[in-house]
Amino acid sequence: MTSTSVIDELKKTKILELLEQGKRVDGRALDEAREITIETNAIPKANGSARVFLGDTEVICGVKIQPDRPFPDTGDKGLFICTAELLPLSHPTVETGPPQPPVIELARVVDRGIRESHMVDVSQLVIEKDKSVIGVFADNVVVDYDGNLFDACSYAATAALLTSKTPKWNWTDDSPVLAEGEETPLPITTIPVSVTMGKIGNYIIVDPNGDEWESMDARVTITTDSDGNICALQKGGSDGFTQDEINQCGEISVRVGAKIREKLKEAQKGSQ
Amino acid sequence: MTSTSVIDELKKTKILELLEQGKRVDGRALDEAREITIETNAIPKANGSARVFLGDTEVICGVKIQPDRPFPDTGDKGLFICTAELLPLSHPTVETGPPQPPVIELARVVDRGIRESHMVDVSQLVIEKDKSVIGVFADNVVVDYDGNLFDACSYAATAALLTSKTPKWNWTDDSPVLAEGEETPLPITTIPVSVTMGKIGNYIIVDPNGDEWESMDARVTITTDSDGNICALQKGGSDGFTQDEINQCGEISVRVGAKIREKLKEAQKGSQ
Amino acid sequence: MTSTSVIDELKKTKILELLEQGKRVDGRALDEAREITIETNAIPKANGSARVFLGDTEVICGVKIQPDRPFPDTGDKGLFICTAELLPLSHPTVETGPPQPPVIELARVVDRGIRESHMVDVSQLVIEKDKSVIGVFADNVVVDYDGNLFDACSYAATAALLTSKTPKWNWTDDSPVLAEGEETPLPITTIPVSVTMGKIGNYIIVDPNGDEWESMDARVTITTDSDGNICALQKGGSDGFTQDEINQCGEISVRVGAKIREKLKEAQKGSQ
Amino acid sequence: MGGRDATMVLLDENGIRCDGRKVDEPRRIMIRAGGLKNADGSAYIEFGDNKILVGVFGPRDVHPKHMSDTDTGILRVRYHMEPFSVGERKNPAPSRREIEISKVIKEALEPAVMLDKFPRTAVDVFIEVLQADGGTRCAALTAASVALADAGIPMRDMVAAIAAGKVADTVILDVNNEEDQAGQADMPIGYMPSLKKITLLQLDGVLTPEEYKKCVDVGVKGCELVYELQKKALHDKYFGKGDE
Amino acid sequence: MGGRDATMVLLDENGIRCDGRKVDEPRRIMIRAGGLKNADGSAYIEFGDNKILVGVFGPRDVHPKHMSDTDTGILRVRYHMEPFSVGERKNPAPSRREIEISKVIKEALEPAVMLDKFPRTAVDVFIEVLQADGGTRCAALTAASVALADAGIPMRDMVAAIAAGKVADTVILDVNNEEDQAGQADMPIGYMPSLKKITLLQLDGVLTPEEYKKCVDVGVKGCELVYELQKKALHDKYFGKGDE
Amino acid sequence: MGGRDATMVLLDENGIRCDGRKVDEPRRIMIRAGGLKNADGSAYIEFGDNKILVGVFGPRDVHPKHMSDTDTGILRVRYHMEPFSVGERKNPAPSRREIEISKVIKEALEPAVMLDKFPRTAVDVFIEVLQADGGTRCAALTAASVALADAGIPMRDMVAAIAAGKVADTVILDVNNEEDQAGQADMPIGYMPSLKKITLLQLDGVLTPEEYKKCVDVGVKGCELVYELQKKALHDKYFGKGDE
Repeated sequence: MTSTSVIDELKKTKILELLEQGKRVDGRALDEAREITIETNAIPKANGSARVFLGDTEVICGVKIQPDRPFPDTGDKGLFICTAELLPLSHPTVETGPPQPPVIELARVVDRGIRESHMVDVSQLVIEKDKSVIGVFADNVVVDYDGNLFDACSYAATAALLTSKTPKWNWTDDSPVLAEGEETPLPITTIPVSVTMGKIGNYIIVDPNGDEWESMDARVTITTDSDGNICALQKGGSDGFTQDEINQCGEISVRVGAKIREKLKEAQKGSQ
Repeated sequence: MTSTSVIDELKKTKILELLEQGKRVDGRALDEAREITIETNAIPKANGSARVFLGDTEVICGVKIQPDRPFPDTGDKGLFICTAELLPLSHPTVETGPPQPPVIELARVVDRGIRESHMVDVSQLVIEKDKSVIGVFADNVVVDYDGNLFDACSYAATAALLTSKTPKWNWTDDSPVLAEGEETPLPITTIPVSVTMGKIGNYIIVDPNGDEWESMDARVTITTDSDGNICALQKGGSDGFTQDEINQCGEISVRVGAKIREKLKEAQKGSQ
Repeated sequence: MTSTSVIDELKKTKILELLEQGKRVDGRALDEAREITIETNAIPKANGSARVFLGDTEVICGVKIQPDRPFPDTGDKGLFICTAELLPLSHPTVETGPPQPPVIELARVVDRGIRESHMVDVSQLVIEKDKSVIGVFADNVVVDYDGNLFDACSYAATAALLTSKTPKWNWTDDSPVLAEGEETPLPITTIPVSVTMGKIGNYIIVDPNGDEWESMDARVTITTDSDGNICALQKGGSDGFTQDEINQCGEISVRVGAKIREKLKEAQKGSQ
Repeated sequence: MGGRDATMVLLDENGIRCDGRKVDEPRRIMIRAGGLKNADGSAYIEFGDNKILVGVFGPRDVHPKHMSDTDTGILRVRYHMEPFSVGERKNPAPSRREIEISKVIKEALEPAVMLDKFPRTAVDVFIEVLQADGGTRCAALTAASVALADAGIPMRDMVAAIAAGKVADTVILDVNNEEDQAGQADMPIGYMPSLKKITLLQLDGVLTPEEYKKCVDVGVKGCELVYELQKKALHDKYFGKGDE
Repeated sequence: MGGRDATMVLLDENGIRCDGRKVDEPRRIMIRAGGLKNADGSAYIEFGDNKILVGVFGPRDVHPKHMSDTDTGILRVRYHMEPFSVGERKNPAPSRREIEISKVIKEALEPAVMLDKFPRTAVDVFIEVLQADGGTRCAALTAASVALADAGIPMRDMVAAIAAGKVADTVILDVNNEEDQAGQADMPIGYMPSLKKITLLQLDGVLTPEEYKKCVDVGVKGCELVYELQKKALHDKYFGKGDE
Repeated sequence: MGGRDATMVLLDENGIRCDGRKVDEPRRIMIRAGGLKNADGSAYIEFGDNKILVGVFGPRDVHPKHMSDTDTGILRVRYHMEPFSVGERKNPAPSRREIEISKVIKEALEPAVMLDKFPRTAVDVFIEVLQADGGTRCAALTAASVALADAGIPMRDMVAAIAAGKVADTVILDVNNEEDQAGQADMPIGYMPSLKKITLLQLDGVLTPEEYKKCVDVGVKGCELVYELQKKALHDKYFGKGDE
């Protein structure tokens, strides 16, 4: 998805021409995300799950919650791990095999946005200190690709976590034993929202779709929390931003993020 | 071993012509396996071993029996694992490197045939419940290739298991300690026999040799146990079977399997 | 670094012509190593370290000392592991990716030379028998390549080990607990010195530089200990040695090794 | 299949199975043709609690070139389970089981696809198991046939698939997860109903020769039921549900 | 960043940090251009206790050929940590963290390198972290710019880098390891001072919108300091230290 | 070699070793030329309790092409141990030890093979250790020479191999597994008796300079014994055992 061809060049020219008139290829405002559809409990046998459509990009996230060993130096904390994978059916250019650097970056940025917001209070996920903790695994799979996987995966993971049920384990005979029927929601402290902005020419656009993604000069993904604070950021792409642009992106992320957070809250309520 | 060339085409035509006259390239009846030679104790330092010739296909199986940790959910059972590997000296087309899908299938089908017959009673292979069990590893290596590795590996593993000696371990100080000189045979409940049949045109042939293997449209491997029951089956190849053919293959596998089982019993007796 | 070209051939011819006159390309005597510069404590946060220049070959070794689990059958011994890696910035021909056979051989020969001399007395590196021991990891990285990595890595590792500080761990509550401020030198019994000799035509030369390395017919690396005994040897390259040559190489390794051992002792003193 | 210890009643005195089905009754099956936007063809199946998505690309060029065949097209199949699709989170690396099932499904589809119609090229079938509940390979093969048809790949027939099996000494149709774990035998069957050919067949577990024949027969009949649902799914997509 | 529990005093009542620095004071920075014999260009940096070596090769041919681009040169970057560079010995296999940082640094350097001047070829940047102490990516990016210049690669500008951050509710410059572990936020910034463009930017940790702007500002000013040291290092190599 | 603690008597007062041999006595050696049907050449050796099979293919084309050499043929050697060949079951993945031994054996064979007679092509030597008992690399090299000759590869000489060593302060010939584990030194030697060249030499363990020379001498003499058995094996195959 990074090759440049004559058609790509024409596409970029067209996109830029429209931007100069304040317009986008799909008619959105520059700071407008595509329509977001969130379907929770898409995988009923998982502890939590969500299917998210961000325009024509589609992601499914399943959450598995199970006992695990703590890291040696943090025996008083549970584990939280978020991954992302591009399924080969999501786009003709996706190849099978070990994940390439762009997918590794995707997974790490999505993980970090949620982790740095302290959304899941891992200190409450301890079965027996230093011996056994609860691990929360939020695995995203991309089912259809039309740009901006950062946000689509982040929303899917967040929605899946917001609606997850945590089983209870007791520490018996040196091993964790499942206490049937005692499920509670995950300990959630905030709702992180990722907003990805692309830079094309001198224009900043929110939530670039597939064509815009190929035409971007640079991008930045900013995650904000429920307090309207900024908790994670990742710049990417082969160009730079001015200091003013970075400040402007910060403002956009707070403003647009607040709207999207309401959608995530609705999805959470809808699943109860 | 899957490429098609002009010579392969001529070979297939010749094989088909002969089959129409009820004959095979090497003079066998359609339901006749090649000569089977079984040499047990080929690797004296292993716990059990066998070298098997099935016509010009040659396989060596070595069995290693050693303490291991049980799987978490089956702490009252020992382990049984059977593998298969094509050594590069077995044929000019074999490549080194990680096993390719056909070899993975081979290993899994051979393992499953023996496992599903419950030949080795793994419930008797426990040193200390939930903590330490006995692992039985039957590793096949193909030394010379002339078709039908499924059966050759299966016979080699079965013969090696039938003649294996199991050491005894006592559970002392939280670890398994070898009790010198107390060897017993493995707990064996039945003798599985794998019979592989190829379909060429509308003919079903038992134990295809190398040339026949390349010319097959489809194949089926059926394992039967000492009671004459069918305990595992794997269809392969790029064509299908009619329901009648599948029923016929079932009958052949019971009948031919019974004869081959006698050879395996002889090999077991011969080694005592 | 193994390709042959016209220029390589010319180089070899020139080197041979000079050798016939008793001379080397850089003016050294045949049994003379290049200048050795040893800078200890190059990586202050490691437990020991050294940067070694052998002519224009440069190697950095860092030693990490940390608690580890013993091997099952040697619960009364600590671990000693020495590795070597060619960094891609050391030469334009080095490729990233898993180590190739020449680098695996390099690492194993350097490790074995030190291990077989019993330089580090691993019996003194036990925290709790069978449960916890001290692991000593000496990792070499090649920073600039100009031939003879065997000796350069060996000197770097030896100098780093000679100047390493070992923390103390107490066995408390079934785990090793660091005793702050109680550092001692590693238990060292001897100083191994590796001497690599190349054979070009019928000439034996000590410490081949990059051009000589490409022109060699064969090589031998011999490690001697502080008693002047020979404790490890590795022959390499696509030609052989006569018995006389092998005897002669043994003598050279003792004689040249003794001189180099003094340099290592100086480096050790200098760091105290 | 490991331990077949029957800790639950797999078949009660009225011939009713642990999930309320009769012995010859399949689970609820829902097939949708299409759905993915980037794939050339796709299908989604719910087969009991199995949820499986299949995308097809091709015919398209093969890289590297020497993997292609000048005489025929090639079919490539990847069967893959999501980490969250099974009880305990699955390691994302492809398991040996997944590699074997990919090969078995590929060889089950090949007789149905007119590979000679697209020489030098490849058709890729990507199977994603979103939720697994016993019988994933049959559900996957069923959906893959629909996805191939949806992609317009020329086909001789579709392969329909379902498992026969044995619990409580009785031959049953469509083995679910509990029956696979605690039952006596599982026999997945893939069948082309028009061409009357079995293209996938496996068996784990002990059957008498009579039971063996009965299982094959029950399985083939089950495939004919599944086949109707495959055709309906394609009909619904291309001619609309209103035609019903 | 995990646990941000402040077990040490990160900022005392006099505004002095745990290592004695003021809030806007960078650590000791020493940059040397050149040094490696086989590389086409190289640099060595000590940035606090970070010790990092960078070697550059190219422009040179690309293998395999199809990875090259007929319109432009390509930049390849590998960020790699030695096993002995961190507290507990690092496994030699490349971690996902190293792969991500390689990509981030590559994209931070691309705007500075005139890739269109060497079509069909590649420039390789090999970064070796010998000793790590917080802020390795900024130190690495700073040294990589110098090494590229030392190799004579045509450039629009150099990228200077340093982290801003937050400890004890105060915005600081140049986050060290303890501040990264126990502090509230870490924001690495890479900046081209002549072109006034931010080419690397990341953030871990919580900032109010005001703190966010302040961090960016403090970081950009810090990069301008680092830039002077980069230019001095090249000057020292090519015109000698005597010119000072 | 790890712990060399002598828990057994390696050499008794009569100069007899733990397995009943005299100090200069090799183990029982049986070599068979040929045996494999698909390989171009092969050999099987029993060297004490070592059982090793070698198959040779070639000269044959090299894939990918750029790995071949227009001036000379190339020799490729793989030394591989079966999972069941050693005390504790060996992991099937190639170990670093196996990779090193493959390289050492390759370089020991190269001086014997007239590689320049088959430019652009490769000869593959596949060594399979079925049962290991100390000294596998010498037994493997010995058998590989016979297999190369059996394949009709043009050779200058054969390489014969055996280990010298030291137990109880005495130089011995042909180190077995116990002597390797508990003894003082192990020196595998590969030697071309006609060309009088040592092509494999390694040493683990401590020797005085005098012992070093003696080991080399004992080893070379041992190789001459092995050489006779190699020639006999080829003679037996090509001219029959009746000629003896």
